[in-house]
Amino acid sequence: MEASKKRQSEMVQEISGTNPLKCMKCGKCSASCPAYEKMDIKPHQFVSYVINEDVEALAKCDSLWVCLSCFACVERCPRDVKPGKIVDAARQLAVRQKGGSYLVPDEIPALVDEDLPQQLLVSAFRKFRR
Amino acid sequence: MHGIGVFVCHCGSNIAATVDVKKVVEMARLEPGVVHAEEYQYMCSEAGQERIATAIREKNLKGIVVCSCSPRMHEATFRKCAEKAGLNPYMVEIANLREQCSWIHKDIEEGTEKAVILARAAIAKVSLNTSLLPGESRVTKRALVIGGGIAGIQTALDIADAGYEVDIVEKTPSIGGKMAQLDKTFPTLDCSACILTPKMVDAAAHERINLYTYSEIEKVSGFVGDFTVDIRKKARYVNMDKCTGCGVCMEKCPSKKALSEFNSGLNNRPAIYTPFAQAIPNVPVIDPTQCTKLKTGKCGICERFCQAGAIDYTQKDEIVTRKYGAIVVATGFEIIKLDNLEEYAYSQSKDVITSLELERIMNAAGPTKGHLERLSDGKAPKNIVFVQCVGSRCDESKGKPYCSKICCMYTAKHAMLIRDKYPDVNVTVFYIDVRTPGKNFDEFYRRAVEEYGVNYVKGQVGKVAPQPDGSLLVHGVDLLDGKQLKISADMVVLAAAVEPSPSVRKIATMLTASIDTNNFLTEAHPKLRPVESPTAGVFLSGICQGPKDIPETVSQAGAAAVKVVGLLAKDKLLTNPCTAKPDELMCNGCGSCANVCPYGAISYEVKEINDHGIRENRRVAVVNSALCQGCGACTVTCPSGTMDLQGFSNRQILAEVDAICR
Amino acid sequence: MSMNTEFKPKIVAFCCNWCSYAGADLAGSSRLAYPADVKIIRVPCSCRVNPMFILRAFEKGADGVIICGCHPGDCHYSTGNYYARRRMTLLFSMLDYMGIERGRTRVEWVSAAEGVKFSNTMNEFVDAVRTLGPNKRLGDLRCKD
Amino acid sequence: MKELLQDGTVNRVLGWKKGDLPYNPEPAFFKSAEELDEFIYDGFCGANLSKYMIAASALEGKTLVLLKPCDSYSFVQLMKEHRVDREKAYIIGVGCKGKLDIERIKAEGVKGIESISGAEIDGDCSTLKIGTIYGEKEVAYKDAMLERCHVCKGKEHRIYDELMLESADTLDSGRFEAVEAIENMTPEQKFAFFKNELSKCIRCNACRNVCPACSCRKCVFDSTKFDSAQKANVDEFEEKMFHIIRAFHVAGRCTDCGECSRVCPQGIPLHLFNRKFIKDINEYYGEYQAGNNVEDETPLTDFTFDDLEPGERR
Repeated sequence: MEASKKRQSEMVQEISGTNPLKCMKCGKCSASCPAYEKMDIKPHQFVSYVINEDVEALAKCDSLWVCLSCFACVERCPRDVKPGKIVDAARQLAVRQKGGSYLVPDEIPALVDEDLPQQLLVSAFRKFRR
Repeated sequence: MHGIGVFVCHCGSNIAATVDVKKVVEMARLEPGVVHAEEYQYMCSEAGQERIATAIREKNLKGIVVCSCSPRMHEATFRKCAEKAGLNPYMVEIANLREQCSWIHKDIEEGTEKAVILARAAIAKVSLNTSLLPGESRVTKRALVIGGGIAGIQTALDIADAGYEVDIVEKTPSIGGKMAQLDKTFPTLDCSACILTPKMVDAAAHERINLYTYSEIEKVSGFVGDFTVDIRKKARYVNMDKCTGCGVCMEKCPSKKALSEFNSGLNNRPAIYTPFAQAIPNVPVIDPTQCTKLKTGKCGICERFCQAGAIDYTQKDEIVTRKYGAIVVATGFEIIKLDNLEEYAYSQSKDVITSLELERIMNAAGPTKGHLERLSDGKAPKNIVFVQCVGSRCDESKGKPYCSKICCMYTAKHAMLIRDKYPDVNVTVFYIDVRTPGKNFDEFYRRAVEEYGVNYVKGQVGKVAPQPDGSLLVHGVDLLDGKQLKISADMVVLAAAVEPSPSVRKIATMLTASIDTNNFLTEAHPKLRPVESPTAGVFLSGICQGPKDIPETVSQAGAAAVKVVGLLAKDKLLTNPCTAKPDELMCNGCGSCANVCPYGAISYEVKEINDHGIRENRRVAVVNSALCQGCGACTVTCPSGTMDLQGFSNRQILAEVDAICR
Repeated sequence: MSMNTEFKPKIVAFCCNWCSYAGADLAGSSRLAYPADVKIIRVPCSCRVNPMFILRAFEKGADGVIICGCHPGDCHYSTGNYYARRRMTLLFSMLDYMGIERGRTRVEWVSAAEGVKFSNTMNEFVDAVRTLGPNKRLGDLRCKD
Repeated sequence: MKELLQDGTVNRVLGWKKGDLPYNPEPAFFKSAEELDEFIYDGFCGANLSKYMIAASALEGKTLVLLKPCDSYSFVQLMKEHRVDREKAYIIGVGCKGKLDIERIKAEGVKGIESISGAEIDGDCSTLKIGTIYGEKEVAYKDAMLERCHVCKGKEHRIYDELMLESADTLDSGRFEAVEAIENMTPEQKFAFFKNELSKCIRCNACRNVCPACSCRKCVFDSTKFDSAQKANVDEFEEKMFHIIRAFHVAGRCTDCGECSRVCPQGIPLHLFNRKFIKDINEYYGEYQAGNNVEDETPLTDFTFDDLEPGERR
């Protein structure tokens, strides 16, 4: 059990390519986050979950799906910790566990709205891809 | 060589734990030339040294090897010990059994085997050692201080008061530095100018201090005790002897578009200017990039109005060459550029300013005459947000990895002063940590919170967004309350990181003083020699060595001065005898050794050489051993091996190689 | 047990007194281990290292030679390591040209503060030399089969 | 030449003297007009006379020296190293139509040579007519040329007081082709190649003695300073390392005159060492020709802040 928790935490670090220990808890990520109000776990708290090897809680939280993947936090983080990448990695872990109940790529073009901003699409792909 | 003694130190258990010292002694005895070998608990102790001295005397040892810690640690100790016992100090070699053996190896067999080899190499080397006598070099009793800020001024004053001549070289037209730009100082809130200007006057009036303002270091050669420095005195276009400092020229100058460096570029100054009213020397300079006369040949107004006839458009840069015994670097700091931190909108809004700019705004001699107002529209701000750690404690892609150390305190000072003078202004400080180690520092910060009602919020600002109505929307977070904040401010003050003055890199290269990745000068030892550079005769004062506030800078300035005085008080210095030595018989006189010598220590003479009975005049290399520092560059460039390095001769090094590879 | 794990290479490291030797001391005081195969010779500057020393080491049975000096720009003698860099660039290129394995020679700039780098460098270098096995080629250069 | 010698402008002439065979003229000092009768300058006068000027610089009066275009580089390099005295030399730059290699002629299967014509400097130098005990044979001049002439640096003298005789262009192959070919070998092939070549070395020191850059009063290999003296016969160190160290010592100073390879009795292509250094220097630090002039900084006593690191490639 302990080992699998540790493994999950390592997976997040591996996928995200970040080192949560670099965080100095300045909160700039939370200050920058446009989705802050809707989040249950705030951006500056992500690193603690990884350090404390509680990725499970992170993978279950709403923030995972509230995050817009705008990467403002990644861009501005003074220590290059990239909370957005951490949440992205947690999301991938969650997605991997859930199994394949997602869109087939061929179905997508029909569903795309012309007026939709590109960035949203990319974010959506990042969030919902398998 | 016969008569070698080997002394193996246990260093308590530091060496003895992973090296079988008895075995090392046993093996050393088998080496050729070794007549004595022993081990002892602590060779560097008095009892240990006594053992060595006794053995040297009783067994008439010709050379000794001490197997102990690094030679960087105790080579000098054992050399002294040998000298006292009547052995030339350069007949001592150290085998580094601690740092380079016992401390890195866990296996005793492996450690012992390596220790035996290291001892063997040292024995092989010492058997080829020759007695060397250090030379003497004179000490020029004059010091150079580079930089005329508070660090440089204080160092110069202390050296001069101790009785030695000092020159200060300052690149701007006046001494005073950054401290002259400050309004008040923490934690006492006394006026910066009030405490600095008397020191500036003292320095200028001191009979043993000579100021070279508007001057830069051009070239440095020589070594401790005997540096030769070229100083470029930039053309002032004003004759310093004639100028009375009346200031009419500055009033009359029609070209007033240049940004005032002293006021952080917040207002303008004329082309002919002194940086500030209390400048020392009170002699203006003409900025050649701004002066119409110098650019187009037309104008000449200042010359016409100058009663003293001091204006001289034909002045040229002048190089003065001076000799010094010691050099102090006090080049200070600059505020970093904020290009990588665009989220704070520094370049987008005039009302986002740095703390140094606020310093000028609050100063009575500043661009707003001391009135707190917005630079965009001149209105009095109602909400001010301070942002801490701007570019400090950052990943290297964004800013500086270090803490700038002074920002927490000056921000508390600013917040307090504003609340004191304008009680209706709301002041919010976004901080990550408030760092206040220092006498009366935390008390000062607490007063800002408790007495002056400054609103401290833990959390970094994410973004500053200029609004169409001219206000600034600050996106922040209160991490303790778990709330995201959006504060409408009308002024944002950024505590931008400090960095060493960019000029220091060039100066460090000229001085061969080492510099770290952040361009701070490296000290000789971080704890025990904090004001000395590893380069002998070069000392450090102020922020050039690392971030520090005024009291720390002044103490370091005093410490550097004492070190300088200690050096200048000596009449002669002993020089390193490990210098290059040419063999005249072999020398081709080809010139390649002089080409690679960084000290100009090699010259060529035509000498009559007696080469096995054949007398002829030959051009041969001659080494000035006072200039030679013993790097050995010449020894390798010389194809015939004419040049050899005493103490590290070809044969000695080859003997070590052979012993290691045996 | 393969040959490589038993093979204990002889490695000679020339370290300049001001930076790399101090870096090695720091590795020691920080207890950063590296193989005992490495034996350090102290020289005042990397520019003191004569190609003769390197070839002599190989001749006497060294399996690898590494030269460590101050980082370019930080030389205690201001320019020594720049000369060393040119000399070693050419010498190592020549050895490579003669078919002597490139992995047996190395130059690394290690400052007095880089104990970790010193230790890592030595670990890497010893590994590389171990993989190459005992040095035979220089010895064999003039022996006809 | 005779006039200059007779009117006292020069005290002696440094040139080539007829040998005992048609193809082996040798360097010689001529002190009188009579002695000059034995003077010769033809296609076999490959010897670079500039090194003899070191000794001549110590003699009384001026020496008239004949330098081929490629020899003049060596002379300039020696001037740069303060080894020869320009004031003591009267330099006649002689033209060159390529110099011949008797080994190449022999390699063509020519044996029992009695006479050779067609090597005269004033001829057209296209065909050699060789009289042998087996009858007359013909060899194309070009095929008999030394390797160095095929990669000629050009027929312009770097220094002279007077020019004589015509030159002919002989450059017809790439200077670094052979070096590149070796560079492209596998480490095993490289090793095998050099092992084969160096195994022939008998340490006769001919290469060292002829080399204008190897002009040390005392060679390190004869000196006590490196523990390498008097061991030539017992310690194989010198023998193995000699050529590497020799090439290193002349790196940046070697003008690529090719004398080392010309004189090697074992036919070891020693220029391949020097030329490798020259190629590397050109590639890493910019084109450099030793002996071009006296002003240029020698590559190994120079540097730039952003030089390549060892092993790095541009």
